[in-house]
Amino acid sequence: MKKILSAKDAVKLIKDNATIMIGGFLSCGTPNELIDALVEQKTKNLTLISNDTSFPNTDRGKLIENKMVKKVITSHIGTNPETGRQLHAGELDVELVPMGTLFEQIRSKGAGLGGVLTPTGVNTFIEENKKTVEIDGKKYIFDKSLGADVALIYGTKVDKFGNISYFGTTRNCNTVMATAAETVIVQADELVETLDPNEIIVPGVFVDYIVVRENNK
Amino acid sequence: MKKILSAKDAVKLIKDNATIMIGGFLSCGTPNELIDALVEQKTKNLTLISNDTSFPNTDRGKLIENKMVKKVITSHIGTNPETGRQLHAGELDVELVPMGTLFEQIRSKGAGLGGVLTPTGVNTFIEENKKTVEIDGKKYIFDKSLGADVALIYGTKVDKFGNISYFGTTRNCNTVMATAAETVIVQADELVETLDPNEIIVPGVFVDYIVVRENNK
Amino acid sequence: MSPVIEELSKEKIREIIAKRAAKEFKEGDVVTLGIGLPTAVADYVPESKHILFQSENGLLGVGKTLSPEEADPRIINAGGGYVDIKQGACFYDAQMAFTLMRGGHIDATVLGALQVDQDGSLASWMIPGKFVPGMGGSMDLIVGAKKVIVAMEHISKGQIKILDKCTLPLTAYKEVDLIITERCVFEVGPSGLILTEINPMFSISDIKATVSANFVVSHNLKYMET
Amino acid sequence: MSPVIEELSKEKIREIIAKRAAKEFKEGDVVTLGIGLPTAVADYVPESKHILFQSENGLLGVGKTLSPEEADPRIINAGGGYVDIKQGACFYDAQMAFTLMRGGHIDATVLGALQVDQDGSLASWMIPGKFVPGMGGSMDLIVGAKKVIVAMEHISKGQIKILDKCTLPLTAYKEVDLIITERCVFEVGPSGLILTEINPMFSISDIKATVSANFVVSHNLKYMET
Repeated sequence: MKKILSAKDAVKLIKDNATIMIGGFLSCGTPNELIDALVEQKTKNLTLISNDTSFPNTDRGKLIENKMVKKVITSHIGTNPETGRQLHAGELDVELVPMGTLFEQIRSKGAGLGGVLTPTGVNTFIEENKKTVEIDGKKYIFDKSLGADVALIYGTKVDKFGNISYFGTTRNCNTVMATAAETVIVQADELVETLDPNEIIVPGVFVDYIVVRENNK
Repeated sequence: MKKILSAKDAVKLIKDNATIMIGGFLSCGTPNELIDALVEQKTKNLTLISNDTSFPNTDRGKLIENKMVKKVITSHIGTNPETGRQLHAGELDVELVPMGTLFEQIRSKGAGLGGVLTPTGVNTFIEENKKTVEIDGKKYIFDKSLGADVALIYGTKVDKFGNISYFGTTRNCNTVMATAAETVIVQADELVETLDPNEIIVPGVFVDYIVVRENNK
Repeated sequence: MSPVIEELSKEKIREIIAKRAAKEFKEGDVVTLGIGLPTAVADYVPESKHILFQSENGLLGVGKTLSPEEADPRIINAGGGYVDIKQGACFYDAQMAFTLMRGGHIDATVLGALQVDQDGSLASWMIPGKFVPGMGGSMDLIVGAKKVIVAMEHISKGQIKILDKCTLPLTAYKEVDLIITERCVFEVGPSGLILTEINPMFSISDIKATVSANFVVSHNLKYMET
Repeated sequence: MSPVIEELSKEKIREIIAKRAAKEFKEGDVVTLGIGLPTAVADYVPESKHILFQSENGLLGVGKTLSPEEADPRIINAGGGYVDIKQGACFYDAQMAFTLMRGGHIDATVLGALQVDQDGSLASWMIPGKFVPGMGGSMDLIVGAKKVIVAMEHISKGQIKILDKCTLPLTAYKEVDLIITERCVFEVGPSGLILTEINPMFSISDIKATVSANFVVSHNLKYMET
């Protein structure tokens, strides 16, 4: 049985200067109430790993808006002009990583591997300052594994053992992030007794705490 | 809509000297009727990639029994003494690979990556003749991607689009093998009109042909 | 190389390009469309042709766009738009999405570009110091897709976009197979560009004047449908 | 170093080892058991302690063994046996199984061995030219599990198994944390073996005579429960 916390108590696990991952693709499959609680907590100097920085002052975008993030490792910031503004003003360090590489780096951490060998970005700007290797005549870029102190993820249905199932396109990067952080907190749309073991997407073993969403809008 | 074939017609896609993958963990989640059809076809000099060689003269073990395999790349042969006998008699080339590495090599092929960096087997026999790299003070073995000409996989429920769902522990390595062969043939316990899109484990895009199991024992 | 006066409306340009790109798909193809103009390509695929559209946020079988009222916000496309799903659709996670994309399982992709060059390299994700949206999934998609189609306006604000060598940071190196604009179609061959189709409103000289790359004219040059 | 006469039945040996190994688990632990003797460890975990047993063929929450009549053949453990599943169980594929195992998400594993040495290396997967079953998932499991427990008979057919250096091909290098036999328990410390528990039927001299490795005796040496 996993411990069930309020969003407010759960985000106390995130300290200033922490590296955090937050699931979601734009606003879909995002643990929005955990983000709101984190914003209220005013945690500072975070390193944020996420697919994107969402929209201005919306879910993950609120962390940017409130200047809680010193560095973001992400694949796309185009939907949030404030991220771009802070980048160009020198207020925010933005590391742009191809989306597939970013997820693979996170998976590599979760799976105990030594890193990623990807053809993505070969002979482009992305290759600069990175090791490359040639395998069977083809060039690959080496990227390191990427983990975090805390991952905030979303789940559609979560059982008391922490097992998660998803509806629609909400699973996105929540599944890899579940494997790659010291502490994993899932925001559940719905807490259930048990799930069909054939339909579980994230085994509960990865989950440390469950927060049940309060507002069903 | 995917083409539906008989087992007999499906295995015609496997020629002498082909490299094939067959799903299943021991006898669980194994495309047994496809194997039977292949045995009847008497295809020769196969390279077999599979988790194990099952039991004597049982599913994948039948290919060993009938001396259709010149080389097997696998993680465990202990359940099939005939494989061991052929190995020691010099009749069969056996490449033993740690199970996690084997599946990761197959996944690497399916995901278009350059290979695997794994800590598994470091400072053991497995490391011999392999490249190793040190990353942040830890040693990793490099293993190449591994693909096949044809993969024979199992599915519990398969829809007409080739989407697959699984029951119990039948999914095992069927899922990675689906991504890493030129031609993928799935043996379905049951062919259905459609599946719930949230419960699909293998997207139909990987599947080329469907064979519906004839004997429901 | 004087700029050619644009005689086509933005709407018409979009239509010509999208209609032409839609012809590239074969029955049963799995296709990923980029954001913007390429998204319109789906509108020109006849119902009788079964194309599965893939979206990197975890959906194979993208259907039509829905209004917020009709939609379930738990189902979006890679642009964040609400969508319907087609029969045979499936949902999956980020790992599976990029196994599909980078692993060579996508038959064709249609993407926009800021620049494309005669080697088949393209630039689409940043203008240093000005515009840095990020590459999203485009780099993985282009490196993995079997056929890479750039679909873009021929000229942008008077700037030439088809070059001998891209000057902006690349999205991918030597990966483009086909360039479709409202004025012409280029195949990227092993030794450079081949003009295979032309919009009857333009002459070969017009094309020469608006492309900063060498190209050969196909012996089999055809008119584009406009 | 004369061989000590075995006074314990195979059954009793198995019981002592399994009972002792079962004590290593903490509430909520995720545990993977090897085939053979280690599988018996599950029988000695009290019902009140919630341990999730993991099986590399894709099951977390392995329950009790079932007869072919009771079983669904679509649910097996890594040894091919039919099993029941516990409440909260889940099924997954090979990728996920090894993400769990190699990725450091398994709290403890109990495995047999042919040899273990004072550095914490072990050999368990082959005797060259004689016995080559293969390593299966053991190498990944050992390299990834937070705690590695070797549970084995102290002596096998008169052969000493706890050595200064393994002579058989290794399964893993310096990964073992604890060695449990029917005669004693060794912790593998940074500078070698520490004898922490002893079966009251045996003396320290007996242990010395049946181990080809240096070890220190813990200041806090305890008797094993037999």
